Amino acid sequence: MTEAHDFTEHHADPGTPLPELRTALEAVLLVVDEPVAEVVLAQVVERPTEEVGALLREMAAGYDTEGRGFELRNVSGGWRLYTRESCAPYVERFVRDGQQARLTQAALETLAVVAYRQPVSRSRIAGIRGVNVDGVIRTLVSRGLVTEVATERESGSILYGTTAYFLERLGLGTLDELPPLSDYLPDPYSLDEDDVSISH
Amino acid sequence: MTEAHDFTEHHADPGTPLPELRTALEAVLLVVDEPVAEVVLAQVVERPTEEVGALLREMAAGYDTEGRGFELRNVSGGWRLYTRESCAPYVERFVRDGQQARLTQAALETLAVVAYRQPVSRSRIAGIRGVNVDGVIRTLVSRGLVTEVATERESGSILYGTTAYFLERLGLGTLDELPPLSDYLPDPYSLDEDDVSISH
Amino acid sequence: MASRDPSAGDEIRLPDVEDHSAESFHVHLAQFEGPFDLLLSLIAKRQLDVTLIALAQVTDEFIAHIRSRGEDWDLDQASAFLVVAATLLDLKVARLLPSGEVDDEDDLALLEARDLLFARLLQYRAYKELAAIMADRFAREGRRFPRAVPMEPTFLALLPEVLLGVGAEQFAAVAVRAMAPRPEPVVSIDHLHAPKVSVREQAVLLAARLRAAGQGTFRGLTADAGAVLVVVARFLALLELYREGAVTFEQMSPLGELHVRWVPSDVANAELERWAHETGEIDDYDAPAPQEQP
Repeated sequence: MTEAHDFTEHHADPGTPLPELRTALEAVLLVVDEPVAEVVLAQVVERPTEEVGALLREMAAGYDTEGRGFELRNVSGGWRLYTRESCAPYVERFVRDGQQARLTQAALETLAVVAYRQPVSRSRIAGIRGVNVDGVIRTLVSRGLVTEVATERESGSILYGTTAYFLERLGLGTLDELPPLSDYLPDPYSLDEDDVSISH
Repeated sequence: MTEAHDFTEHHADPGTPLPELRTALEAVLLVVDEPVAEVVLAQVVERPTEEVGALLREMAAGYDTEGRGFELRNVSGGWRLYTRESCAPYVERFVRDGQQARLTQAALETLAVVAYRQPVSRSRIAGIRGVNVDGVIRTLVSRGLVTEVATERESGSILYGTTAYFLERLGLGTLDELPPLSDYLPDPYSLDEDDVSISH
Repeated sequence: MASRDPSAGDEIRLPDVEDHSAESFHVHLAQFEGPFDLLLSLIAKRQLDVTLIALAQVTDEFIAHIRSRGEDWDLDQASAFLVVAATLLDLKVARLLPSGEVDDEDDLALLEARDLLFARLLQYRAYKELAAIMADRFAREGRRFPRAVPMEPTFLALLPEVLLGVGAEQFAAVAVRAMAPRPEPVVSIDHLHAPKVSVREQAVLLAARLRAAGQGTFRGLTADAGAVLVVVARFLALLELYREGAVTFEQMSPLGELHVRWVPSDVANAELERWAHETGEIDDYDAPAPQEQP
């Protein structure tokens, strides 16, 4: 890859050859967010489980001998990429110093929706916010502000709610102490989108 | 050029040798969840920004030639790992809600005007587009592609510009990587664009 | 891209390129046949003279095109066409104005207006092309997925304490804002609230006046019009009357006074009689009715 992106370059047409099995597996492993069973990976790349399993073990060994910054580990029946143990000092420093202490506006707004609508599914939040919220929910969960509280009976969707840590950060004892929304709704007769959207 | 960062030798416990710079960077890149600026990475590994930048470009090129399942890309002012484009058919089976809703033609054209004319007011965009753009601007703002960046001193009009998310969605490092507007205007008219837009 | 064939005079040879999806709007003219977009780019590149194009025909074809799509017509396409057609019309008007010698400041202003219109057309065209590049870019980038996975448990504890940055009261205000119904994008119709003006009604009215007076000037016939739209309707009405053979025009100098003379004609009278009896008929020239977004 060159530094400057070639803007006029055309995107891959359907005729683009499919990647090698190893390349495809590596791509899928980059986006999985929990250990994935061999059989699932085999289904995704449409190859026999044994072949995929053998290749995964080979890839894991390769990463070790090449001295990659990541390791491919088979944990509790599934495969996932982890940072290499020897790199921990750098990763720790990045996590401690490089991560924002303050929530982004998008994260704060999503947190507000969860707080007032809990228990609530991701798709419902996405509907209210008008954007995909997967990444933001992940951040809120990893920051300990939001947690999975239940599973919707019919759809099987995970429902989210706020944590005790959230209440602590907001300086509240219980959820009942959240200020009622009605106090903050604009007068229905003066309801104007500008009133709603201008917070500052 | 800024001063080189103070390069302190490793201070980890003597038992574990520190990894190579490349390995360390690879590990940190595995945990970032938004594009990370070169300078931040340089601070984490305690090396000069130039050295880190050069190595990142080298690593990105290496991933391409090795046919890795991931790409290292410099977008929106920072570096982040992405799945390789050719692997999309496999990755898409794994990513929920991966597809973003498509923008309408009107939204795309308005976005193009904002991108090239920013900071720009709604009335100026409307002048160029020949139609009222209020609804379209609202859509672009709610999608996080466009944001209010300033207020015009004299008129009090809100001025709009594109966001970091816009750059990331387009896979651009900076706005300078947009193709020059002058390439799309015949010569005599590219000289003074400002004259052109005062149509009313 | 089309290039001009020197042997073809004003005919434009159209190489069969670009994506001609069935959806796109094609025009069929004496000088040009092909997609409207291509027509536009030829005019923008000065490879085709806008004064040679019968814009009325282009408009008729566009209306037919929209009608053929039934309920399924494309608002984006229709509004884009209106913008471009209006600019082309302005441009054509400016191009048809005399340009021999620049005598006074008015002429100079007209020439500048012409250049501005032309520049505006080019600019519109440029952003359209850039939008297409962006769409392509969005599509391609959509095939790359960023690494975005939860932090490894070993590092979770290292994350800095979260700063919400707001108190409970402000948090409620954030919630209200986050959950406020987002306004659906609608096409503004504020500029379309002009009253409907029927060209045929105006024709009947003008015919009555001209029949009584024998002749008149355009200035005089529109003196009581009130709105620009009525002036336009009366101008179109006069063209209709001219087509029916009911009037003749005389203009001594370019941009000079336009004299209209009544020509008694049984055929025209019969037609006018018919128009007078049509009530509430919507004519193609009427102001567009407010259009809700589908």
